[in-house]
Amino acid sequence: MIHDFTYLKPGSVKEALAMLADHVDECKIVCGGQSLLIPMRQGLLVTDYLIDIKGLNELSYIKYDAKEGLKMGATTTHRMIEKSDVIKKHYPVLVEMEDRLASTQTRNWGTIGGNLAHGDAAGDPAPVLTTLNAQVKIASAKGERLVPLEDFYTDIFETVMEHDEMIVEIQVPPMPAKSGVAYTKFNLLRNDMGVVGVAVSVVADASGACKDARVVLGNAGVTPIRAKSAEKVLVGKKLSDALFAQAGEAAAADADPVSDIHASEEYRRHLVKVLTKRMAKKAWEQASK
Amino acid sequence: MAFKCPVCKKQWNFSLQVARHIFGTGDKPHRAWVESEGESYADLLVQQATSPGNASYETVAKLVEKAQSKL
Amino acid sequence: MTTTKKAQEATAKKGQEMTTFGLAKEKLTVLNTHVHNIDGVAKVTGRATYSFDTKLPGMLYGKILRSPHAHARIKNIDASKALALHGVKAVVTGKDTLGIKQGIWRRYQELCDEQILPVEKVRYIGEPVAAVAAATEEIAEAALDLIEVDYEVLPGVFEPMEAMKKDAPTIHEGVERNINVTRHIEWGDVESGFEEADYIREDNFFCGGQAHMCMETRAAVSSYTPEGKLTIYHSNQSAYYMQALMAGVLGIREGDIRVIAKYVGGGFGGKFELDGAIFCTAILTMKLFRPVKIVYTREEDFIATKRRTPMHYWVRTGIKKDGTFCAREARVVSNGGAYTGMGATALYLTGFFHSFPYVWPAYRYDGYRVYTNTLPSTSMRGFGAPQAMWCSEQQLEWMATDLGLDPIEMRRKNGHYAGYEVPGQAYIASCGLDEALTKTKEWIKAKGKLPANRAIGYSAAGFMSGGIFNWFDTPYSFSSAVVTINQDGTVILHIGATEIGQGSNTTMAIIAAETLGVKVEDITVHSGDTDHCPADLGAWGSRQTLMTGNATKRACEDAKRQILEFAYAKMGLNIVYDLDIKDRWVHIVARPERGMPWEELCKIATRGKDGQRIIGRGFYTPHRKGMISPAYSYMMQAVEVEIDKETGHIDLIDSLTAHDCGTPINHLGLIGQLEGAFSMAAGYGYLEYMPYEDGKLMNPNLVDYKMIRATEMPETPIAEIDTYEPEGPYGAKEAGEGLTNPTAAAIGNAIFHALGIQMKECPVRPHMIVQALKEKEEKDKAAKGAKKGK
Amino acid sequence: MEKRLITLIVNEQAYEIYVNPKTLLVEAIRDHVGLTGTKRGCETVSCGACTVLVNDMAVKSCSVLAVQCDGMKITTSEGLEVNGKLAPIQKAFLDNGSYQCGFCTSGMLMATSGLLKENKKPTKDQIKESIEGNICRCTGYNSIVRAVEAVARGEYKEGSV
Repeated sequence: MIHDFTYLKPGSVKEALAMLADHVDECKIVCGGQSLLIPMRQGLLVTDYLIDIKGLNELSYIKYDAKEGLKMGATTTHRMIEKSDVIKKHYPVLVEMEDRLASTQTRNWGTIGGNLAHGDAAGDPAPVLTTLNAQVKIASAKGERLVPLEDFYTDIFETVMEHDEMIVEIQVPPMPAKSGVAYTKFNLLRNDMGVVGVAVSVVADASGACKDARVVLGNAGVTPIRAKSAEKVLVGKKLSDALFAQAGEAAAADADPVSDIHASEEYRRHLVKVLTKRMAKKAWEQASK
Repeated sequence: MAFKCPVCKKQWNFSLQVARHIFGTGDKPHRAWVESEGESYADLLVQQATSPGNASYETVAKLVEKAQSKL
Repeated sequence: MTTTKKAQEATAKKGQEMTTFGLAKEKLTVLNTHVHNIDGVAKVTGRATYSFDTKLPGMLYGKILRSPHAHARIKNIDASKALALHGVKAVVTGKDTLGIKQGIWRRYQELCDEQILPVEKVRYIGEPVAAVAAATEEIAEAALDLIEVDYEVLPGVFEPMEAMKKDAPTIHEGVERNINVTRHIEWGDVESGFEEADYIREDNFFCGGQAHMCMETRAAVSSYTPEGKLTIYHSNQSAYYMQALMAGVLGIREGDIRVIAKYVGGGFGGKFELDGAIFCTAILTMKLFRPVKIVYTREEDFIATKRRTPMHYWVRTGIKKDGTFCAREARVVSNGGAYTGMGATALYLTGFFHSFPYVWPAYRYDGYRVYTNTLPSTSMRGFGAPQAMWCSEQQLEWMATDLGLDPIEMRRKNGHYAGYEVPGQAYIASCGLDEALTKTKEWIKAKGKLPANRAIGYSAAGFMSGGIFNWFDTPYSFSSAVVTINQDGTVILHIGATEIGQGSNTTMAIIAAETLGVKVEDITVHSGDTDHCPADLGAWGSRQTLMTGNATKRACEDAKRQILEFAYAKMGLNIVYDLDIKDRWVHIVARPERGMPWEELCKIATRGKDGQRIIGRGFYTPHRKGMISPAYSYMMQAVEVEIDKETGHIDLIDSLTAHDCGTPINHLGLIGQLEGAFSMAAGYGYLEYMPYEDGKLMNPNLVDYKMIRATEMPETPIAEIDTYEPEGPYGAKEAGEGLTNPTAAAIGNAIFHALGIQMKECPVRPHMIVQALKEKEEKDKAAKGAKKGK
Repeated sequence: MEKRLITLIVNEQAYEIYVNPKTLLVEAIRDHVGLTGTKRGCETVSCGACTVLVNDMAVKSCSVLAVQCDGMKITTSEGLEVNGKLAPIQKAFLDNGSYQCGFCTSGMLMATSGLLKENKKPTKDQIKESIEGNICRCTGYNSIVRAVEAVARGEYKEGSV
């Protein structure tokens, strides 16, 4: 049973931020609510005020320009991203990721802002966006700030956001030349939560060596993890299957997964190893095209 | 020769078959007879369930053979 | 080409000609034609109302307080705080009941061991302890937190091997070593059988539990009125069982209870025993004289209903070099959970079907069902046979491979055939196994060479068409039907069968229309209402097509005979002429053009009977049909599987279902049942598992309990194999449940052929494949090393 | 708790209802509007039995607050048929036996209707993906996929019976 709450429906971002400021500690924000309503129904999450920003169309947009890159409003639905031509053109990995994110119904109603703010370690967008060097724009009545997604998560379901702040925009820089990104997750059902997920981005230099690499693991720790030692394996080298495999080993060591009924810690590490190897290869093939 | 069940007097060609019948029936009179012969019915059953081979059945078969003369 | 199209053409091709009992050819006009489910429109327009949707005036909402302990004595229950809560109308506990230990085994009282609201102690986590009725569901739920239960927590035991140990806690007083029931089957001389064998192999297997996961969770609305009548809307598989069992536990007459199960959201073997919803709503309404509704949450449905029986299998098999079967010995220890349920039958049937579908000169089975402090295990689609096939069909595949034999031909060589008698157990009157093997072989051949990490696995199986035992001890016939002919030619059919989605109402309408010679749209079927329908044991063990089908056919033949008497009189025929009715046309068989319309005859007959409507009655109870069932279906399941060697991920690529269901009656229903069985059975093979920790189910929700979804489902072409089953209506027998049996084993065999690893635990989960491959590599390395050493 | 007056336009009829803000859309449809074709099979947004169209988009009505849908257009399985004329998808479900117990059927109908609204000629994979959020324990899904394929092939005319 959901506990009673007072429902607030702001007409604008400004109004929403004011409401947030008024009720700082005793309020929650709902947008698509695809994640939020489940713990509320289980009685695990109780709040006095619920601020519904689903209706804030001013935050529902996808913009792209070659210099600035991609800007997505917080209330942009997963489905909009999945179906966006401009994203398909410049960040196909985001479309692939969305295509395997939960069900059509959930993507129709759920939003990118809500997903990132919820902070489930098994979420799909965070690892991918982190490899893309994405930043989130956070706003409160006091003002706005930009936080790299990489620094956004502090603990399980915990972010750097103060209780009077909310995500208003996600910013993704343009893809560098000769770069590639790949993401996949391991699960038993095609669109199920990942037992683990791995996103890899690489950039090749003129000489055909790997100039930059980012390896981010989903559900292999309490937050998305950057597998820095795996990145070290890749950066500065002409990549080969041997190195991809080595990167996999390194990522498995970087991972800090739990054991649960779906997979033991050992098996999760094994999966991280295999998926990192595969995604590094896939990303590199794109980059060296 | 034929072997009779000491309890219900049903008849088989092998004492082992009588033993299997006793476990197969497993009702109070049959249990009681096994106990009266100084064996624990439950112990024999569990042994039979958890270890390969026919040890328990053979134990009871021997009891059946012993009992034949008295029938 | 889609399955439907294929079958439609097949239907047309067949030309509806068949022989009954070797007598004159009978023309069939309705059977196995493309008929919609008669309740289809109600279902696709959202009009069908389930117990879940039922609302009665002044209805209260109930909730059940459940035990947090796996094993505990109930010392005291204080509900005063809950009763003080505004809106709470009543709280009941075991003390408010007659405390009758009930069960479906009414002929064997010692197996009736379950109090739905226990008085003394709880035996599994989730067992009902008290029930609340309140103005709203929310208040009822709030009240649960206010009920204070004083437990004396007892040590629990969760694994059968542990539960049989000397020092294990006693779960049911007086049950030594927690052994609930044992079952034994034996024929032939097993010892000398093994002596003749060239190759003997022993394996240990484990098969896990599985949740029925009916889309409609357990739901009941009970209403007791001052007239002393209790009406219950309940989601179940057998309205009559519920009526009879409730009469027993409430101490009132069956006839004073009306159970209605019009639309039921699935059953799969889990809904023909009493559950907390029906029992608690009844107790509450009899106290309050107001309707009470209880709907289980999905979590309650997982932790507090019942499940497929987990089994430890030990199998020893002996065969000759040429593949001839010599002897088999199998031993099963099953985790019975806290109560018997239908588990005793599952224990017998798993042993019986473990011999299927083969001729074993010598066979021995010993089954032991052990109580534990876990969710009770019971019947589930396949009734113990899926576990049996998982072990049998894999071991046989391994043995054939070891001996370098063609596994399909080995199966054929030893397969059942029409006329075979399973010694002392069953008589096989019809058997399509041989053709199923051929169809499978052709399909595999057509597939040609497969990509790496892909392989086809297959498994044979057989199943029953309804059980013969009357352990329920009912004085009624197993199935009954009453057919009423109206003066305008419309027909009303009353059957006690329960329509749970399998399409039995439609099947019976088809049988009635065929027999009377009218159209399906002329028939109105009433079922699943104990006030208006004759008793029938219900929808389980694949019994309705054969048993209710026979009752329906006989009822219609009875009515037809009565009505044709008037046709003879009216048409002034020489009595040597045979009359028949087809497509609403009453005619001379030899001169079809000579006749009269059905509607006209119905009017005449009704007048001729002094205004009485023509009523036909039919009954069926199997007699002298062996120990198990009157008829057996046969099937082969082939599955093409792709495995990711690195991750262990399993993908179902394609499949072939070859199924012998006798004469198909309800064509759409048949395809639906076979495809549905595949999805449930494949899920059992690689997805659906129920992990317990100290008696607590760890995945009691649909996020963590995985089952096949549309994207995991492969193509499921069906090769229909039509045989003629003399005991079945128009030669029909089981279809739909049996196919749950072979599929998991087929997946296991596919994994074996793809990777050369032998999976002995079901379901196969990815990490097991990774582990098995690792072990295999190490073994192979060691072997190589040894060679080098030489 | 202060109730709110909201308007749901369900199957082209406006319903003004007072709801507690925590009321889920599925509860509003079943208990307040009184249409019980829309079912519930879980508490975890997993089974899809509660799928309806919100502004022509398939949504799980157990994962949405009724107040969030104030003034929106809701379509349930009861709204597919017009004056006794079944919608193509309903007819296709009948012909293909795409239902058995029928409990998931409303959700399946609405999920596939949502697909067909945005894509008249979906591929088999797109059809499967459109219902992967819906569980059916009876049919094994393939008959449902066949039904949608038949509609996509144009085998059914709008408003055919």
